[in-house]
Amino acid sequence: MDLLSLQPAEMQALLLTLKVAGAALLVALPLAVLVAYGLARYRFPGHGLVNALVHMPLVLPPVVTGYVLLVAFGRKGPIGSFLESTLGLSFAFNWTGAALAAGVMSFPLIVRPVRLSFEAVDTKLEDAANSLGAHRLVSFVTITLPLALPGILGGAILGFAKAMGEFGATITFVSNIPGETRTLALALYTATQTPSGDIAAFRLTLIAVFVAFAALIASEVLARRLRRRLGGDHA
Amino acid sequence: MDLLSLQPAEMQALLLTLKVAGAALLVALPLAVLVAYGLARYRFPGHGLVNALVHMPLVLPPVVTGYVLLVAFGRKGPIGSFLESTLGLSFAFNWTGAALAAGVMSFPLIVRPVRLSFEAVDTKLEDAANSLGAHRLVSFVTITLPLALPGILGGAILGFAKAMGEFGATITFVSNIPGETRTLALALYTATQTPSGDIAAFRLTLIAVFVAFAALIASEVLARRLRRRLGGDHA
Amino acid sequence: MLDVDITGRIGHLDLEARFSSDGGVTSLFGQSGAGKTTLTNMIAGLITPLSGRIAVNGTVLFDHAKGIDLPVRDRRIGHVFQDARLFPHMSVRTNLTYARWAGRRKSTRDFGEVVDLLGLDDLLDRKPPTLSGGEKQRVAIGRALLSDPRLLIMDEPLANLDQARRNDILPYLDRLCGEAGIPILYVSHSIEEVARLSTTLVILSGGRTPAYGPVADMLARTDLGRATGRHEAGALLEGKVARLDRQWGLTHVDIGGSFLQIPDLEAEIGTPVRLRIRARDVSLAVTPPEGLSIRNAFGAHIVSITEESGPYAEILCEVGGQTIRARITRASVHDLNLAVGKPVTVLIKSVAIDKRQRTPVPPVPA
Amino acid sequence: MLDVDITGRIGHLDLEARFSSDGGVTSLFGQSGAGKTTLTNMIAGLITPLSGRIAVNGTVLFDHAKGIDLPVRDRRIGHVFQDARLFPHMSVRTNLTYARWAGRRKSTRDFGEVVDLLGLDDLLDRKPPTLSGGEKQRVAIGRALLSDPRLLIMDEPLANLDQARRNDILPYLDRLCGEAGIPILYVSHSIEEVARLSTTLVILSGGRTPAYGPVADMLARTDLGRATGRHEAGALLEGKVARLDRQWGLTHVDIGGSFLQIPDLEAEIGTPVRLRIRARDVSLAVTPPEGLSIRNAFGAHIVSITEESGPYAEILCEVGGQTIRARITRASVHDLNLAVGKPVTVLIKSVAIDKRQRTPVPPVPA
Amino acid sequence: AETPLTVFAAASLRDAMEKIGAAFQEKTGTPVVFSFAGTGTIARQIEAGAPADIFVSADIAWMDYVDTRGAILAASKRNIAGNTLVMVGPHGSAPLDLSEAALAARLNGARLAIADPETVPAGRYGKSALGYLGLWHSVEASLAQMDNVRIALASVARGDTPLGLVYATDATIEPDVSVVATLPGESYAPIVYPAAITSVSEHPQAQAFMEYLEEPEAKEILQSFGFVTDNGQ
Ligand SMILES: Nc1ncnc2c1ncn2[C@@H]1O[C@H](COP(=O)(O)OP(=O)(O)OP(=O)(O)O)[C@@H](O)[C@H]1O
Ligand SMILES: Nc1ncnc2c1ncn2[C@@H]1O[C@H](COP(=O)(O)OP(=O)(O)OP(=O)(O)O)[C@@H](O)[C@H]1O
Ligand SMILES: [Mg+2]
Ligand SMILES: [Mg+2]
Repeated sequence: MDLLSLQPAEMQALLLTLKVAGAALLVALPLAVLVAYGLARYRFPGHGLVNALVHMPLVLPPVVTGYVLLVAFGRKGPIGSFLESTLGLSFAFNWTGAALAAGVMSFPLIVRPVRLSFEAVDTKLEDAANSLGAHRLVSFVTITLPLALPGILGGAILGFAKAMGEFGATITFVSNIPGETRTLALALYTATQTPSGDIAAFRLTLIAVFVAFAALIASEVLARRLRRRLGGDHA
Repeated sequence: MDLLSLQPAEMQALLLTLKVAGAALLVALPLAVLVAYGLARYRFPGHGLVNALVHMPLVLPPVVTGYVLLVAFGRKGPIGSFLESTLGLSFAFNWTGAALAAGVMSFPLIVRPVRLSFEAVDTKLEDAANSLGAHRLVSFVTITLPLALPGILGGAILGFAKAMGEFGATITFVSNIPGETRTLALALYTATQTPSGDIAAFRLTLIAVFVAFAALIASEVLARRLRRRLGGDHA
Repeated sequence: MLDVDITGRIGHLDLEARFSSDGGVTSLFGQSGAGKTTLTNMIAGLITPLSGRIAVNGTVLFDHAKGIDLPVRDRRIGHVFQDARLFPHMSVRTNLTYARWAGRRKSTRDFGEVVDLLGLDDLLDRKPPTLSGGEKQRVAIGRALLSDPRLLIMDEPLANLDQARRNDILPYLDRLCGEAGIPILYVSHSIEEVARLSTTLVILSGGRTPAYGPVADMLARTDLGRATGRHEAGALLEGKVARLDRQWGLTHVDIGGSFLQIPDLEAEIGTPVRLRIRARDVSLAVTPPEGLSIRNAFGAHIVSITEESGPYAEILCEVGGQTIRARITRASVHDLNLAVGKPVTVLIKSVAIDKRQRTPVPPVPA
Repeated sequence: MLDVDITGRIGHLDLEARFSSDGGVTSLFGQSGAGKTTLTNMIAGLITPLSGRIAVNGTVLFDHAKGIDLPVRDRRIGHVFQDARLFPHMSVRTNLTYARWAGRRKSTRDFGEVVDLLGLDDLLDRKPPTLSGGEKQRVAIGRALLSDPRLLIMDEPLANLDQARRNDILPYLDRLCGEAGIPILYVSHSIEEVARLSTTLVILSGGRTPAYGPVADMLARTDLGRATGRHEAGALLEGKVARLDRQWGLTHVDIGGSFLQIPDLEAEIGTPVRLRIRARDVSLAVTPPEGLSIRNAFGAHIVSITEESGPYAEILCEVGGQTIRARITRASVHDLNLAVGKPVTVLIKSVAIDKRQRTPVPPVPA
Repeated sequence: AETPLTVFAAASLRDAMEKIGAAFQEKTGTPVVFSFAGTGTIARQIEAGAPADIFVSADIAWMDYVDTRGAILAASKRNIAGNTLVMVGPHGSAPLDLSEAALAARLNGARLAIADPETVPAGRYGKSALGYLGLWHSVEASLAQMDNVRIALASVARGDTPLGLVYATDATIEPDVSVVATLPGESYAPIVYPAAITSVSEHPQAQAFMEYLEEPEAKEILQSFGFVTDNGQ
């Protein structure tokens, strides 16, 4: 076995992981930004409920979340069957389901830092924007959102990392199907569950670590550039 | 079976969960604050490495983290045997091990919001504190830390929620021993392992949700008070 | 033009403000903590008053009784905040044009002109956090000027600026108000600025507006000493440019039969002007003096003498139907035997009436 | 006492500052963006200069050549920042006492006295974000005063304060400097404040210090017109309190044989004082006039006449060995046939010399 | 109270083992504590010196794994129960003929729920049985590999997957599924649950518990949950 080049199965798991985590982030991030903004800036009835709901996937063991997803989004589940009959969209046992599971699981991790960032943005700047004629939506997009970017980036990193590593809810919801739902994390789990899987597990760990490293370094560079843009330090 | 009062096993799991999550937070939080501060304020060789290391438990499936802990901190592991022979401290298959696993797994979730908050604190205020004679440590404790409190609280909430729900690393590292390492999450898993466990699983889910709700509401109240203290809005 | 009659509350301060002004520059004058910023915030719509009514140029911005509360963005108020509030992530240029691209406000004012006025050319590509205190303030002024406002609120906009820059900006505000007809609500601690710029002066004290009115009347009032700052008391003279003396750089102003010589004023003959004569710049003589460098000497008679406990006395004199205020020592009042009705010569140094003391009379819009 | 000779860089501005002063109040005067804040930050240790040396009262704070760079906390500089920088999470009281409990600085100054001076009594339990602009500034001043500083840096500390409050604070700074011997580095745009307060004036322009020296000399220099602000030029007279006239509330000051009458100065007989006489408050007469409310008339002779392109002329006169500066119109110079050497009578209104124009001479420490 | 006897057991044995534990305590007074997890997880913990007295595995491979690492007393090793494989469908499903065509028709594009054929013993047995029957190739691409029996059964019960390949024991307990076919015994290696005393055990009752597992009382309990207990397996 070549130690340096990826085996087809590993390559498949890697690409699938990136696809799943990417898709999860793509859908979860905007939604998380909205929810975080709502939680940060508005007091509405059900505020506490929404907040608690967002955190649930973190508190409950992933198996439970996966099970709930299966019941709700499975073929015969109320949401799943509705989506399938109306949009032809099915989450059952395919990579979109894996992305859904990853998105749900990483949601609280994204919401929290984003919410903190929104809370830290000085509303006086929004006032100033409004006094210059900006509609609330415009001032959100031009002032609040850019100023909260470090937090959004931070949330995205946590979310992406979590989505990459998500295991429990994914295997429960969409099973462990090679090429379809077997991400690196699932492949790694599979390897650890076989008495002879040590080397495979080690290789997969290296791959996951490597990808995570790359993503984190990219995010750090981005964050530094962002901070410079915001803080304006020329040092 | 009484539906409202807790059964002894449930009570045991609940108390254990609180103990484990509490201990995990107690140890992980100060450490996370230190690491977050270092990452936020200093550029040192190995900055990227530390950052990546912190995120690893998120990226790798929990089983792998649990397995690494088992190998390193187990009775026969290098760190485990060292700690046992020198300090008489053993993490193997007891609740402190569960706390260790929960702490490690929630570490990245705490570090990120805390780091964001540190980055958001205006260093000019620290300058002012120093000009008033405050040693760097003093200005950190009196200025930086209090101003970063919303983020620290946010990180603590994420961390506590995660510690409560931690499952994969815990069961792999310290197994599933009632009264010792069987937290709510593990009890819930145990219940789902046989078809007859449905009601038990449902009850345990309710308990976990209830505790999480209580913790989140408490944290929200705290956060609001904090924000008022910092922002000074009397509205 | 600007009608305010509101009550409100901030912290422990009850605000109860009522004034109206006929356009031009309305100055809000009061001690630190009097509620000036709070009042401007209510007019801008950032704080909601408890009751009352606010109208600008006939447009009702707020009317508690009728349930009107125009959103901030629709009030079209150019607001120069006391704490600049620049957008830290945008360049100075983007900050300046924010109202245009984000607020869809019209480009009524020329960008280059404002940039020149405020000396921002070299700063356009910089980010606010790297600006000096005064530079921030100038950008904030520019941003408000470029927002096509129907009212300009300026909360101590010149506090951190040097005299040269102030001298550039003040005439511009004059013109803005005069030519473009944009009313200005101006918060300032400097009675100089207030007198130089305002049509109407509103005194704010402990959240209340004990007095307001045309600036000339207000500055002539002796009961507002504490609020307007004792030593800078003075009076306003209305006049018309009568002659331009190019040789000596002097302008002769007809103040009702008498002619006042002041350093060069770029104005056409016939233009009405307003001159602020500070009480402390005025001397009195019992006989018309000779061989004095003081160029302006007018026959007058004493209208009132207010002696105070300190060394000072305030003398109001009538010159050609207008009032001039003089501040001299009680000792001199005694030595010269001054009394009400007595004819005296009022002496005013030409150099005392510098640029900051005079202004074209703001055309008060109907 | 304060020796600065450094180079540095911020953004595109090269800073090259060199001055020294003998204690007392050193004012830093310059246009917006000249580098004043940057220079104070270098002295405070917040920005590291590229090279040079900074010493206060013999203590070297920074010496590039010797590798000395004292940490900020050990410099014992009370710094009033241009942007207050109050700690938002602490009450005003905790902010004020921060240096004591967090910086372990000594309680050399009485807390109650400072609170009274700055009018902070009612604010002690408030949090900074709820304070008005001027209130913040006052708390910042108090915090620096209470930090037992060996040097006080004040970056436009009075910009947002009303005249009454300024008049309270300035004498206190005087006393601080005089009695406690704490040197002050004062950044201000107001030549009034500068003249009123300073021993040494440092001009900063484009990052450079083209001139510095005793404030009397600097204000008498005619080549610094632009930097010091033309119309506020003047000269300083040194004198001694000679007599207190309680009846009229006047103090007679001996300025070298001649006696100047000024409104009451609370000082003991024999106390040395310094009076700033603004050029525009001085008139000239070719013959000693009679029956004038102006109380101070001194025989003098003309030292120099500087005619300028505008309407003004600057006349330097010698009175009892000291210089007085007068600003009159060119027209008067011509009308009165003034020329160098000619004897004239210098006329100074007593009321022109108000509190802000005089100060006990700061005891210059050895 | 007496030091409890600690048993690390495969999660699928939970119901039966807990009942046996209770009966054992009643009989001897020694309390029994169980730790249930996936066999692989437990085996690695045993290897790492877990404070277990008894290890009950769900397959032989993991028992051999710990045996070769000296983590159990080889002499104490014995098979305590066996199991069989069945095919289940949602409650009331018609019996299924184990032919390629019938299987395809029943699946109709959906998936066959099965425990992970590489990692979970039930899946491994299932894979070998399907292979023996010549069906593996046709269903390989439409498997839903579950880590968890409960989830597999639930998805069958709810009809998300029309078929599931599970242990007979699982089918016995879940009322919402019906057995549609029993896989022939010769199609897969015997499914056995080996138990052994760990090499770190110092509990005096460990041997007693091992013996108790083979007593009729224990066998009865195992059978009641669908396990096969005749040693001939
Ligand atoms: N959010 C708040 N909570 C409590 N008190 C407040 C709040 N905002 C302002 N105040 C108080 O109300 C008073 C008026 O404040 P305001 O900012 O209007 O004063 P100001 O006249 O603008 O003063 P300055 O000239 O110092 O800027 C002050 O005493 C201030 O402390
Ligand atoms: N971080 C920075 N990056 C780039 N340029 C800077 C930075 N800080 C200050 N400057 C520039 O350096 C110059 C000097 O700034 P400084 O704050 O010292 O001015 P100042 O004399 O205090 O002015 P003001 O009276 O307006 O406060 C200004 O032109 C400013 O724009
Ligand atoms: Mg204010
Ligand atoms: Mg500055």
